[in-house]
Amino acid sequence: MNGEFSLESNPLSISFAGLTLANPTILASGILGYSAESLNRVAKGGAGAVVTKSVGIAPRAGYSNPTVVQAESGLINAMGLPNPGIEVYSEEIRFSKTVLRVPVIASVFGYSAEEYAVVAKRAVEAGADAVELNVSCPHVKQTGAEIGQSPKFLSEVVQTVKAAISKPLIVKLSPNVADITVLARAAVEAGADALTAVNTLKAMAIDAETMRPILSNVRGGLSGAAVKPVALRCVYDIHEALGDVPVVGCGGVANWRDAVEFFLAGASAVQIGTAVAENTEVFQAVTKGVETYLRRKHYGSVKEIVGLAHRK
Amino acid sequence: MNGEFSLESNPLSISFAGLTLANPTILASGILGYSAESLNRVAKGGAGAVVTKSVGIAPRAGYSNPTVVQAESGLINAMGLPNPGIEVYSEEIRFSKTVLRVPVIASVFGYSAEEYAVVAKRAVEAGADAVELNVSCPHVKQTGAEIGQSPKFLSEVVQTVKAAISKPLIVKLSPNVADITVLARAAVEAGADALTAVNTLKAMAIDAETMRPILSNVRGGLSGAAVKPVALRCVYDIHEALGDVPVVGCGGVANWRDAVEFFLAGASAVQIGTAVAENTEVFQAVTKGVETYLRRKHYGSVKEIVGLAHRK
Amino acid sequence: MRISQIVRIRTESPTVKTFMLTDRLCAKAKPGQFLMLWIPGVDEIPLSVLDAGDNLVSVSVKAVGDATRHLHALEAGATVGVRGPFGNCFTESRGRVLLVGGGTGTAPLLFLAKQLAAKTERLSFVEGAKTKDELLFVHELGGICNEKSLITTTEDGTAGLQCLVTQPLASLLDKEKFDMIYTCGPEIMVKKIFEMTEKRKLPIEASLERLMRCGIGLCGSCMIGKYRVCRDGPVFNAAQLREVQEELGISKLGFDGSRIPL
Amino acid sequence: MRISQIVRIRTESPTVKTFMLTDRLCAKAKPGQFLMLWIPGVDEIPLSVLDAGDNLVSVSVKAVGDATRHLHALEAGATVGVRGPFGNCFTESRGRVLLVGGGTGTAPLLFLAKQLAAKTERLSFVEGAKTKDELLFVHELGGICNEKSLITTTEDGTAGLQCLVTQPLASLLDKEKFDMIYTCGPEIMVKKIFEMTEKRKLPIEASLERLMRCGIGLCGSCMIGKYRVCRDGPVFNAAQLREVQEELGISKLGFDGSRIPL
Ligand SMILES: Cc1cc2nc3c(=O)[nH]c(=O)nc-3n(C[C@H](O)[C@H](O)[C@H](O)COP(=O)(O)OP(=O)(O)OC[C@H]3O[C@@H](n4cnc5c(N)ncnc54)[C@H](O)[C@@H]3O)c2cc1C
Ligand SMILES: Cc1cc2nc3c(=O)[nH]c(=O)nc-3n(C[C@H](O)[C@H](O)[C@H](O)COP(=O)(O)OP(=O)(O)OC[C@H]3O[C@@H](n4cnc5c(N)ncnc54)[C@H](O)[C@@H]3O)c2cc1C
Ligand SMILES: Cc1cc2nc3c(=O)[nH]c(=O)nc-3n(C[C@H](O)[C@H](O)[C@H](O)COP(=O)(O)O)c2cc1C
Ligand SMILES: Cc1cc2nc3c(=O)[nH]c(=O)nc-3n(C[C@H](O)[C@H](O)[C@H](O)COP(=O)(O)O)c2cc1C
Ligand code: FES
Ligand code: FES
Repeated sequence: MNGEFSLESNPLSISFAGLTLANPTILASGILGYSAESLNRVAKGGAGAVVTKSVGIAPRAGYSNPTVVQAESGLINAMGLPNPGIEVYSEEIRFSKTVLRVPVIASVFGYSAEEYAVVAKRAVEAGADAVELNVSCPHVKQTGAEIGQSPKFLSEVVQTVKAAISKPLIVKLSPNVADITVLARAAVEAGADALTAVNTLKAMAIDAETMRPILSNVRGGLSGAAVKPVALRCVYDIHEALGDVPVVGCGGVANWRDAVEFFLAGASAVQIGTAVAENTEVFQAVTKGVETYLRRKHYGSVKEIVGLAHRK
Repeated sequence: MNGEFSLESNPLSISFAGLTLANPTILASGILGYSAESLNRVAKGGAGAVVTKSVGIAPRAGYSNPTVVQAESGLINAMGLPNPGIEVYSEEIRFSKTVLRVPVIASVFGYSAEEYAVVAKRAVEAGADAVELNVSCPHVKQTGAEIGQSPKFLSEVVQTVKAAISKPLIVKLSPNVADITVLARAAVEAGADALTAVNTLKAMAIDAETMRPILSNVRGGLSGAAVKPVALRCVYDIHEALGDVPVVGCGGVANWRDAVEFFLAGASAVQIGTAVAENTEVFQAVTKGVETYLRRKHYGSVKEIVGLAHRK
Repeated sequence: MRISQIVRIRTESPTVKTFMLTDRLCAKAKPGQFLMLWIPGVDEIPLSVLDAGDNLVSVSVKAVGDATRHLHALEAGATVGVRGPFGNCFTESRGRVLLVGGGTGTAPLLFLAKQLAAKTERLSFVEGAKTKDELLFVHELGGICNEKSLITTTEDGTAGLQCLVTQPLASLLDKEKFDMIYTCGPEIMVKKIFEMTEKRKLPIEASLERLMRCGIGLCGSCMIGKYRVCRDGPVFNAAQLREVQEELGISKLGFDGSRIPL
Repeated sequence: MRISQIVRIRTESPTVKTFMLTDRLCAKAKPGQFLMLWIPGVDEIPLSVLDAGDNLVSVSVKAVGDATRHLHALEAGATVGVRGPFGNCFTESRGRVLLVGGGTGTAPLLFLAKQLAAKTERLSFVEGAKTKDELLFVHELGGICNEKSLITTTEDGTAGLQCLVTQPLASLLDKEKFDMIYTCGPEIMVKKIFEMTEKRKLPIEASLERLMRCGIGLCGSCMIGKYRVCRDGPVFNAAQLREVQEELGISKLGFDGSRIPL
């Protein structure tokens, strides 16, 4: 593993929100993220950091199958946040920290600010290097509206979590909003150190023969290449509105070119989810491609190209 | 052309909001919709109705090229609402009515409720059989927010237009909102006779080599197969929330199976845009496929399958 | 998700039925691969391919719970959904091979045996079940193996030897030399067989089962150690089985992602 | 949008330059097809293919406004974007053919002439320009046509006949029998030529220009009558030209979609 010094001089290394990554590719939440072994496999596949499966206060079995259905250039999933609860998952985080040589970001969800805070605190105590808030859950006290769709709820959750932990706090935004910059601003003003943009687009699939929705939960989240143009626009919007706030791009990254597009839009790093199905070493391939690109374009570091698409 | 009687007994004929169509496929707004000749060509390609290019109060040249860029399984466009203004376009509508044998729906946009109303009124005077409101424009008095993203603005626009015209009023909803049913309800309560769901998803494309956004307007709207899962979910959401309000599905329809999925989700008809590039006779092909499907499934009419995916 | 029709149903035992489905893609499946079968409105479950070809694919299903019982209640002509084929397949071995199947685990091995029959020097099959009624595909296997090379065991002695399937194995492995052992069945059985082959330094390929959701290597529901059973498996070789020994036959991930004892 | 490099630039006249670009797809373009060229940060414009092959494609561009002037200012090695090839192409005719080009409209006809040269019984070319300097590709055309079959005209008489390109045509059409007339150039010229071929009941294919945005038949910017020039054209035959006679050489859609006189 590279020491701090070589990380600094490594053209692919990036730092944001107090985290330093050897390269700007991160495993997205929910992908192979249950166990330390699987996180480690992805780290060995070249990820600069990993985000765990989203974990809540109590165990959840998730929805029954079908939980995943193919869409044109993408997938729709409705797993239903299956997770063993933070009690059990803390062990996995602790174990991860003994085997992984990259930062472990714990993805946390809840149905109230307090729940988020409890889970985040436990995750940090177990060794998580940072916390990412998955705010695509409905707010229990206000049925229907998702926390990530309301600046008020979001702000409350972020503030409460921020007060509970000392590690970097990343907020993963939903693209299912009228103006993502409003939510981004609310999160940052409430104390978020960085933003991940974006989670999945609300979608569904219907089968004409059986005349039914395919997913057992009816609705799910669209990911993969189909959402890239939307995710890219979200990152661009946030970078334009909020300037220096570090943004992690997420949605449809499958190769170095996609990653570069996100950097140019304003992302400091990218998360990769759906493309991991094809190749758990996609991180390596993306990093290599980005490195070649930087060399060809005569840039000394990936940091130098962040936001360049905004140049007039 | 079939008379009223045969339309009634035609399994493909549908009626909604006071319009009767020989088949449930409609040309989406902005596609080949400048001239009466092109609308007529599409009608001859089998469309049950046509929506014109969106027209405003004054001429607009639109954005400069690039205005269209390919995305994975879709297109991103930012035409910038080029249109000759209702003054000139009234002539085209008038002429359309002399040559077309299908209903002509005038798509109307504006930057204030009054503008919408003026244009809609002129379109109806010129002979439009119905008006579809394109509410994806920013509200001038409230820069930034699009009319279609605010229940309050939307309601105001719909009410004002409704008071100004006697023909059916269709509101075309934006998918770029947290909860489309809130906007759908606002539109219906303000007097909309039907809803079209949906317009394009806000998106963008960046070129890694030149490090710039590709569209001259930077941001554009994503259409085509990529958005179908989102559009389908929007139609499903609206049908679930508002029951009998007629909904026209729009987004990624390219074949009969797509159309059937929209009917099952709750659409009474579908609009087709992007797929027209491949084949201006896509309407015919879709209609034929839907007819075969209905026969195979022993349904007497397309009306019978509307919303069936909601059965428990 | 592709929509498929059930074209034929065959009852194999009081608890097992075989379903033949139309599906162009799964009709190209290889022995060891599985498919995800959607029973509309009920569930989607992983099932090993029993046979494939001519635009048709067959699966043998034991009724154990909600989904499998609903499936058993379907009749020919019913519509189901299919994804796949998924996963890797058994490798072809040409010398002397031994196949050991338990319960519905016999299904992929029958498919494999059919493929290997003409190509191997000798093919032996050991099949075990609780009772005679549950011994699957005995007739088909009899057509592939000669009498001596097909050994059946039942726990209640209603057919074949009265013992566990692992019992005749020990002497078989000591007496004869095998170039490859293939196995599929309850994981406790697989684990015991793996211990036997390890002791004798014999090559083995075992097909494992884990909870499947996505089936395409994304969700992590099916992990055993660092492996995704749906994508890196379901067939694992000796070296891989060694790597997952801490979990093999011991624990798996439950629906909520926590480790549960097997 | 594919990114392409300008590998060579050749000056054809004081106002026209030819750009050779790398592009695998447009390198397969046929005579009559066009591409959309993105000048990053400036505009994207339609340009007829002048030549194609070996992963390269060439276009000849007259500097007339913002985009074309920016393009003229680029140097070899510059990066541009390419979409296409779009549209239909000229049909191959094997008998006696006549090609009539005006201005940069000569570009696709040169491409066509090269393709037809070996295949036709006789190939005649009439090219017109304002002045000698603007007569494009005279050298290349000389290599394809023999002296007698290449006629050039200039309005100022600095080269060839002093007249409009349409003038020598009348007698040519009366004197000789042609199996096909191909034309491309200013629409007024095309219109006149069409009138001449109609009077004589001769077959014709004309390549037209309209405002292009999407290039793929979607936006309707390029309609002439019921036809999309980008998709149904840009090459139209006599029957189609007859259908659009009300607009041919008379009006087109402007940027705002209103009809403007040509
Ligand atoms: C790769 C693979 C191949 C298989 N091949 C066959 C086969 O050929 N024939 C056969 O009869 N069975 C096969 N199974 C097992 C089969 O998938 C389960 O019996 C079935 O899912 C039970 O569903 P249920 O609703 O009837 O039972 P439930 O009551 O829901 O569950 C009973 C048990 O089945 C298992 N199970 C349930 N859902 C799943 C799931 N989504 N993925 C994996 N296991 C699950 C669990 O162990 C559970 O405890 C295979 C499993 C895997 C992983
Ligand atoms: C099918 C086709 C093939 C063409 N082939 C060639 C060619 O081989 N060589 C060549 O020099 N020119 C060709 N043109 C014309 C060329 O596209 C215009 O000269 C160019 O777009 C002018 O852009 P500008 O910004 O320099 O000029 P501007 O000042 O923007 O416009 C000058 C004129 O160019 C035309 N124009 C501008 N933008 C467009 C557009 N997007 N689409 C169509 N016309 C436009 C309009 O008539 C306008 O009035 C072709 C046009 C078409 C439609
Ligand atoms: C199967 C699956 C499960 C997911 N689970 C989670 C999750 O638990 N928490 C979360 O924040 N995002 C989850 N996501 C969303 C991804 O982290 C990511 O935001 C999204 O898939 C877009 O990225 P991609 O296109 O690279 O997949 C999941 C996505 C998939 C496909
Ligand atoms: C080139 C283009 C231009 C469009 N112009 C308009 C428009 O003027 N008004 C409008 O309401 N929608 C416009 N749209 C959106 C379509 O009408 C439609 O809502 C969208 O493309 C989704 O449908 P599709 O996937 O079938 O194309 C346009 C779409 C495209 C691709
Ligand atoms: S079932 Fe999802 S990774 Fe294997
Ligand atoms: S340029 Fe858009 S239809 Fe021809």
